[in-house]
Amino acid sequence: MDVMPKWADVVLIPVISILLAAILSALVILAIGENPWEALKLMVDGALGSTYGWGYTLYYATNFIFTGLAVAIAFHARLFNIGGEGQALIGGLGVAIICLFIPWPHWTFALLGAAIGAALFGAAWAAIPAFLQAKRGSHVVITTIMFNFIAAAVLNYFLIGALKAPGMEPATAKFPEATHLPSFQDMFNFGETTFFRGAPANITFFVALAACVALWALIWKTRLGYEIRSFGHSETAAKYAGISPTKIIMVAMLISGALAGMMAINNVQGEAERLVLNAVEGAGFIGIAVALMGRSHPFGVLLAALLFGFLYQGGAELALWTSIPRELIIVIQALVILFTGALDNMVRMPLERLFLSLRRAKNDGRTV
Amino acid sequence: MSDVAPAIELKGISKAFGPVQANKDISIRVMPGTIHGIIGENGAGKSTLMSILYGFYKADAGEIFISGRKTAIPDSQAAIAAGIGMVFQHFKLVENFTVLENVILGAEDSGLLRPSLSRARRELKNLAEEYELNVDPDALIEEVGVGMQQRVEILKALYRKADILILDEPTGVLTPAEADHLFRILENLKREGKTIILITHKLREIMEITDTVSVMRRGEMTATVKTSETSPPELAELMVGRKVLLRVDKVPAQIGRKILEVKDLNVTDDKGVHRLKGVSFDVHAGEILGIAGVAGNGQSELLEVLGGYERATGLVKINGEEIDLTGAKSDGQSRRARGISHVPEDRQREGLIMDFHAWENTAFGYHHDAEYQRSKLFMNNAAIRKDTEEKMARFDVRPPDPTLEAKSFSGGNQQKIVLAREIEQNPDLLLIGQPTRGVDIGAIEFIHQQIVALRDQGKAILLVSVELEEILSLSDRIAVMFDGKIMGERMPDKTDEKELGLLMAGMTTEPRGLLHEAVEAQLAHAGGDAGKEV
Amino acid sequence: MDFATLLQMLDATLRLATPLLLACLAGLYSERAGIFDIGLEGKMLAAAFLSAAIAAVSGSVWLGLLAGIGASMILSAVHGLASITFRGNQLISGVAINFLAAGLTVVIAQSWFAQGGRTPQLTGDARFNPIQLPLAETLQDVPILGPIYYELISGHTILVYVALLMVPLTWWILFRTRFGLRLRAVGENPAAVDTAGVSVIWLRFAAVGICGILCGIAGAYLATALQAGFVKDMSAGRGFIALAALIFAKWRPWYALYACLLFGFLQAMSLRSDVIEGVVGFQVNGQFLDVLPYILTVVILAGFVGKAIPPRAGGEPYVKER
Amino acid sequence: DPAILFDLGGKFDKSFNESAYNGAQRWAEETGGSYAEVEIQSDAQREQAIRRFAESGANPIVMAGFSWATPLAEVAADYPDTKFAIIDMVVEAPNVRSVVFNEHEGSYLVGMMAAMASESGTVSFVGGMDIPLIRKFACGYAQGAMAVNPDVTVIANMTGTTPAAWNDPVKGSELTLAQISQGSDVVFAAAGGTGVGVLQTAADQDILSIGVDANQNYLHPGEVLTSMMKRVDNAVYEAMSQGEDLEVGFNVMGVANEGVGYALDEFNAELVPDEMKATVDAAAAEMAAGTLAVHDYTSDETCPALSF
Ligand SMILES: Nc1ncnc2c1ncn2[C@@H]1O[C@H](COP(=O)(O)OP(=O)(O)OP(=O)(O)O)[C@@H](O)[C@H]1O
Ligand SMILES: Nc1ncnc2c1ncn2[C@@H]1O[C@H](COP(=O)(O)OP(=O)(O)OP(=O)(O)O)[C@@H](O)[C@H]1O
Ligand SMILES: [Mg+2]
Ligand SMILES: [Mg+2]
Repeated sequence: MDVMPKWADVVLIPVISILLAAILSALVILAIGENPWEALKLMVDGALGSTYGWGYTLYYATNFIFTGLAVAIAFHARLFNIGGEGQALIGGLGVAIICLFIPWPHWTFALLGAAIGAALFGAAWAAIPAFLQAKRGSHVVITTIMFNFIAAAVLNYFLIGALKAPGMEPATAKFPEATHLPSFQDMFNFGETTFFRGAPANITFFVALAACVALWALIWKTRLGYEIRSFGHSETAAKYAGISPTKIIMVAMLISGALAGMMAINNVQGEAERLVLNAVEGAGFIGIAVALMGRSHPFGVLLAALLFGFLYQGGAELALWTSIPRELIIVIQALVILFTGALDNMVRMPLERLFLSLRRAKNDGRTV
Repeated sequence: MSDVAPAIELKGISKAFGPVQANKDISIRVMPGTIHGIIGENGAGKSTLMSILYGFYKADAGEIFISGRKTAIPDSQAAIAAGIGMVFQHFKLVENFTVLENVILGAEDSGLLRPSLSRARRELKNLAEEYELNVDPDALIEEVGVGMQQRVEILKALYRKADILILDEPTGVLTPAEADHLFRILENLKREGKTIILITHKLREIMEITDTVSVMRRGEMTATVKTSETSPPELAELMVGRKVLLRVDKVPAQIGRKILEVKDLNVTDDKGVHRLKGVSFDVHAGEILGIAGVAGNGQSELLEVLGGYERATGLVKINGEEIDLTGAKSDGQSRRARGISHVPEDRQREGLIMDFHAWENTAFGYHHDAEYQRSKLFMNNAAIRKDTEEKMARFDVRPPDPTLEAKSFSGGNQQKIVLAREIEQNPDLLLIGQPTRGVDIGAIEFIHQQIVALRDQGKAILLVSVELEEILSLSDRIAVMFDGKIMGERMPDKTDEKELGLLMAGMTTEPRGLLHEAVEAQLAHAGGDAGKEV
Repeated sequence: MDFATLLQMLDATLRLATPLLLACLAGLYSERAGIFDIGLEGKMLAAAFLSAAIAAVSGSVWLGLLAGIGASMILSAVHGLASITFRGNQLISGVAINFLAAGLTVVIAQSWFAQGGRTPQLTGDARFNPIQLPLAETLQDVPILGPIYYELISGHTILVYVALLMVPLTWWILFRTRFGLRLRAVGENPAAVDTAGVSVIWLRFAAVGICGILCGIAGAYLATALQAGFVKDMSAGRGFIALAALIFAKWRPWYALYACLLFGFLQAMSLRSDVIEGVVGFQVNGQFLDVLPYILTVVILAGFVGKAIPPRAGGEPYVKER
Repeated sequence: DPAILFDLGGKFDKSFNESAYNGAQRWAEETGGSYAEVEIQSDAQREQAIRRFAESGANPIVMAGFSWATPLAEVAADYPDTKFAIIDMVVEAPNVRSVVFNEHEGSYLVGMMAAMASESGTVSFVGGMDIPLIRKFACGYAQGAMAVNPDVTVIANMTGTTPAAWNDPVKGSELTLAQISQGSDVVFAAAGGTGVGVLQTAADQDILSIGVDANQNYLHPGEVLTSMMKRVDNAVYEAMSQGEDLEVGFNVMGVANEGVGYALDEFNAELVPDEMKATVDAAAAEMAAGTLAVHDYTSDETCPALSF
C-alpha cells in the first residue's frame, strides 16, 4: 500500500520543492542587495504582462518542452539522457542543412522536412551512447556528457568550415525566405492590433504541444510505451516478458534524441533562421529540471516548461532592468533541479511520516 | 538455572517499515550455551527481529538485555561490542576483496593494514583448526562458493570474539551434507559455551539441533517451547495458526505424447561460468516433472533458457518442433507463441512489475495478443481490465480490484495474479518455478490444486522447487540437478528425502551408506569445498 | 621538434594536467566510496572563484586557498546531503551543483566586485608563485638532465607538487590503511561495512569531504596559480575531463596520473599547432585535439580497450529500510 | 535618453566593452545626462535587448560589437524613428550609423614598436576567436614589425574558434608561454578577456606585452609596452553626443581621425624612448597623409606579411 495519496506525490511534493527553491532564490537576491519582491514583480510583468512577454515565454517554453520530453521519455526507460544539449545542437545542424540546401516551395513543407531532419540528426547523435549502453553497458550518463562536448566541436567544425557564411561570425547563411515559419506575430496579426509584436514564439509551439500529446499516447496507450515503462520499472521482468532490453534502450534513446533535436525547429528555423554556434544555450540541461518537475509526464513537462519559460523571460527582463545578472536564472534552475530531483526525499520523508501518522490516528479512531 | 541470566533477553520489541508492522511487541529469552531456533512463515518478521538485535535496524520500541544487563544497540558496532555476531540471510561480503580483507574489515587493529592482516592470518588458522572452518585466506570472495562464503561469515563473527551467534537461514543455500557439516560446527561452538540463534524454515533442522524454539507469525511471537517437548505438526500449526494438511490429492498421471524434449543443453554465463552442462530430459502431456536441487545449481538457468531469456546451445523441441536457442527469435514472446507459459521463480523481480496496476500486469508478456489490441498501434486497456477482473475472480485474488498496484497485494495474492495470467493462457507446457515461495498454507493448497488440475487437462508441467516436500508431493517424476547436471531421475514413490538429498549434493546413490560417510569425511577434510564453483 | 620545444610542451602538460589530476583524485575518493560525482566541475569553479576573491581581498593566497577549499566543501556537503542523507539521485545532484556553481559565482562576483563576474587581478602574495627547486640554477647546464630538472621539474607552483604527491599518497591511503580498506569496501558493498560495525554514512561523508578538499585545491590552482584571478566559467569543462580521466584510469590512482598527463599533453599540443604540423606533416584541427579526451573516454567506455568496471555500489544510495 | 548595449564580454572586460563604457561614462559626466545599458549573457538576448530599448523610447541606441549586426539588421526597420549605431560592423539601413575602425593601421604602429623593442628579433600575437577581424589585427601588426625589421619573426596564434576564446585566460597564458619558448619577447594580445592572461604571463615572464582596444598600460606598469588604442570610447561618445540627430551611414575611424593609435602614459613612458616614438609618429603621419598604405586583411582575406 502506498504511504501517501497520489495527489501528494504528483502535486504536493513538487510544489513544496519549488517553494523551497524559490525561498532560497529570494535569499540570494536579498544577499546581493536587491528586493526579491520587486524582482518577482518585474519578472511577472516582463514575462506575462504583455503579449510580447508571452511571446518570449512561450518561445522559451517551446524549447524546454522538447528537451523536457526528451529527458522524460528516457526516464521512463530508466535512462538518464544528459545529452539533450548535444542532440539539440546536432538537430540544429540537420535543420540548417535541410533549410539551406533544399529549395522548399512553402514553409509547411520546410517545417515537415526540418522536423524530420532535426529528429533524425538528434536521434543519430543519441544512437551511439544508446548503443554503447545497450550492448556494452557503458553508462549513458557519462557517454552523453562526452557527446555534448563532441557535438559542440562538430558544430564548430561546420560553422567555421563548410557551412560558414561570409562575414565575421561562425554562422550559416540566413535561411531562404520560403523556410520562414509563421511567428505568433504573423499569425495573430489583426490589422489594427498586432499581438506578440517582435516576439520569437512561432508555430513550433503547436508542434511542441502535439509532441506532448503524441508522447502521452505513446507512453500510456501503445504497446511500445508499455514495453518502455515495463523496462524502466524492472529490467529483469522485462526480459522475462520477452521485451528486448537492447531494443528498448535504443528506441527510447532514439526518441529522446529525436525530441531534443526537434527543439532546433524552434530556435534555429523559427527564431534565428540561421545556425549559430551556441544556439541551444543550455536548454538541453533545463530539460532535466523540466522532466524532474513534471514527473516525466508529458503534461507535467508542459507545465514545467511553461514555468521555466516564465523564469527565462522574466529573468532576461530582470537582467535588462536591474543589476541582477542573468546568471540568477541558472541559480534558480540549479535549485529547482536540486530540490525536485536530488533532495526529493528531504521533502518526501517528513511528508510520508505525516501521512502515516494521520492514517494511524484515523485507524485508531475507528478501532477504538 | 534460574539464577543464570539469559544471554539475550528482548522485551517488547516493535518495528514498522512504513505501513508494514514487521515486529509487534516481541519478547524472547535465550539462555547461554544453547541453540535457540526461530521459525515462521516468510515475512513473519524473523530477519527483522534479528537485525534489530544486531543493530542493523533500529527498533521503534523495546529493550534489549545482554547477559542480564540492559544494552542499547544503536548500531552493529554496539552489537559487536556486546559479543553478538550475525550471519545474514544474504551474505554481507565485499565480493572483490580477499577472505582476509573481509574478515578484518571493521575489526582492524590499527590505522595500518599490514599488522592486522598478519594477525588475522594467524588467528584464522587457529580458528580453522578449532572449529573445522577451513578457508583460503587469500581467495577472492567472488571466486569461492557459497559454502566457503558462509564460513567466512562465521569466521568474521568469531574473529570479533562473538559469544552469541545469529544465523539467518544458513542452510537455504547448502546441500544436506554441507548443512550437516555446518551443524557439527554449531555443536562445537555450543560446546565452547557460545549461544546460537538459528532461523530456519526446516522443521527437521529445528528438531535435530535446537534446544528451544520460538515461533513467529505476522510480526508476533506466538510461542516459545522446548524442542524436546514439541513435534513438527505442532510447530507447523503454531506457524500458520491452524491445522495443516500438506499432502496433495491427485489421481495417477495419464501420460500422453512428448511435449518437451531437451537434449544436451549447455549454458555459459557472461562471467564464463558453465551453468548448465549437457542437460537432457523430456516432459510429456499430463505429467509433472519436478526438478529438485539446492538453489544455484542451474535450475534458474534452465527455466530462463526455456522461457527464452538466456542463451544456450543444444536442442530443445516443443511439440516435436525445434526452437531457437540463440537467435533473434529466442525470447519470451516467441516462447509464448509456441505454447509455453512461465511462472517465474521470483514474482517480484520477474513475474510482475510492482508499480504497475494489476490489469497492466495481466497483459505482461501477452501485450501483443490480438485480444488486447485496439488497433495496430494502440492497446485496448478496457479489454485488459475486463479480462483481469474475470481472472481475479476465478483465482480468488483478494482484493479483486484490477486498478490496485501489484505491490499492494500480499505475496500469496501476487502469486495468484501471475498464476492466473499464465495458466489461463491454456499453454501446452507450463514452466513453474518456486510456486509457493513466501505463500501461506491456504494459498499453497489452492496453487497446488491449480497445478494438478492443469496436469489433468493433459498439459505438460515442468516444476522447479527447492522445497523437497513440494517436489515429492506434486511431481509424477523427479529429476535432481547438481552443478548444472541432472544427477538422476527418480519416481516419487520409489525415493525419499535422504536419497534426493544425496543426489542434490552431487553423489550417486548406489552403495548408499558407504557413500554417505565418504562424503562427510571428504567434506570434513577439505573444509567442504563442495559449494565451490568449477 | 627539438628538445627545448619538447621540454616546453611537457612543462605546459604538467601545468595543465595539475587541475585535472587534483579533480580526478577528488573524484576517485568519492566514487571509490560509492558516490558518483559529476559535480567536480562545479566544485572547481566555486573554489576558483572564492579563492581568487578572498586572495584579492585579503592579499594572502593561503587564505584564498582555504576559502576555495571551503567553497568546494560546501558544495560537497550539499552533494553528501542529497546523495547520502536523503538518498537522492547522485547524478541529478551533480548536475544541480554544476549549475549552482556556474550561476552563483557570477552573481556573487558581480555584486561583490562589479567587474562583469570577474575578480580583480591578483598580484604578489595574493597568488601562488613558482618555486625554484634546490640547485636548479646550478645544474641547469648539465646536458639533458639539467634542462629537464630546471625547465620541467623545477619552477612550478607548490600546488603542482602537491598534486603529484597526492598520487602516491592516495595509493597508500587506499591500499595500505584501514581507512582505505573501509572506503573501498563501502563503494563495493555498503551493507558489509555497516554490519561490520562501521558507519557507512560517516565513511561516505569523509570520502565526499576529501573530494571537496581536492576539488577546492584544483579550483584554487586555476585561479591563483595558473591564472591571477577568476573569470566566469574558468573551469571550462576541466571537471568533465577529470571525470573522463577517472574512467580512463579505471578508478586507480597511478593510472589517474597517467590519464591526466595524457589529457594535459593533448591540451598542450592543441596550443602548438606548429609543432603538430611539423611532426605529422599536416594541419590537425585544434577542435579535434580539444575533444580527443572525450572521444578516448568513449572508446574506453565502449570496452574496446579493456573494460572499465566502476565500484559496484557506485551511484546507488544505501537504503536499509524502504 | 541614449542606450548602450555591450557585447558578451561585459562592460568590465578591460578592453573593448570597457572602452565603450568609458565613452558612455564620459558623455554622462560631461553632459550630466543618463543612459540605459545592458550586458547581455547570451546570443538569443540580442534582438530582445534591442527591441526592449527601442520600445522604451531610448534614442540613439549604441551597440558595441560585430555580433549585433544580424539582429540589428532584423530590427532596425521595425523602429524607423529610432537611430542606431553599431560599432565594428556595417549594417545598411536608413536609421543606422555603422562605425568601423582601421585596426590594421593601429596594429601596424604597435607592430613597429614591438619590433623595435624586441631584442630577440621575434615578436608574437595572441588573437581571441579566429575571425577575419582578428586576422586584420595580426596582419597589420606583422606588417608594422617587418617595416622596422625585415628579418623579424612574427608568431601568431588564435585562442580558439568559439566565442569562449574571448574568455579563456588560461589558454592565453599557455599560448604566451609557448611563444616565449619560441623566442618571442614582445607579445600583442587582441583577445578580449583572454588577453588578461596574456598580459599577466608576459609580466610574470618579464617580457613586454601590448594591450588592445582600451589603454591597458596600467595593468602591469612598466611591463606593457603600449596599447593599441581603438577609440571605441570616442565612437560611443560621439554617437551619444549627437543624440537623436545621429548621423547615419558609414563611419570609418582610422589613424587620420584619431580613431586608432597607440597609448603613451606614465606607465610606459620609460619603455618608449624618444627615437621609437619619433619613428612611429612619422609612420602615423604618413598614414594620415595617405602616403603609407597598410594592407587590410578583410579587404581580400589575404595577408602579405603573415600566413594563417
Ligand atoms: N528493509 C525493509 N524495508 C521495508 N520493509 C521491510 C524491510 N525488511 C523487511 N520488510 C518487511 O517486513 C516484513 C518482515 O520481513 P522479514 O524479512 O523480517 O521476514 P522474515 O520472517 O525474515 O521472512 P523470510 O522467511 O522471507 O526471510 C515483511 O513484510 C517485509 O516485507
Ligand atoms: N515491502 C512492502 N512494501 C509495502 N507494503 C508491503 C510490503 N510487504 C507487505 N506489504 C503490505 O502488507 C500486507 C501484508 O503483506 P504480506 O505479504 O505480509 O501478506 P500475508 O499476510 O503474508 O498474505 P499472503 O498470505 O497472501 O502472503 C500487504 O497487503 C501489502 O500491502
Ligand atoms: Mg528473513
Ligand atoms: Mg506473505
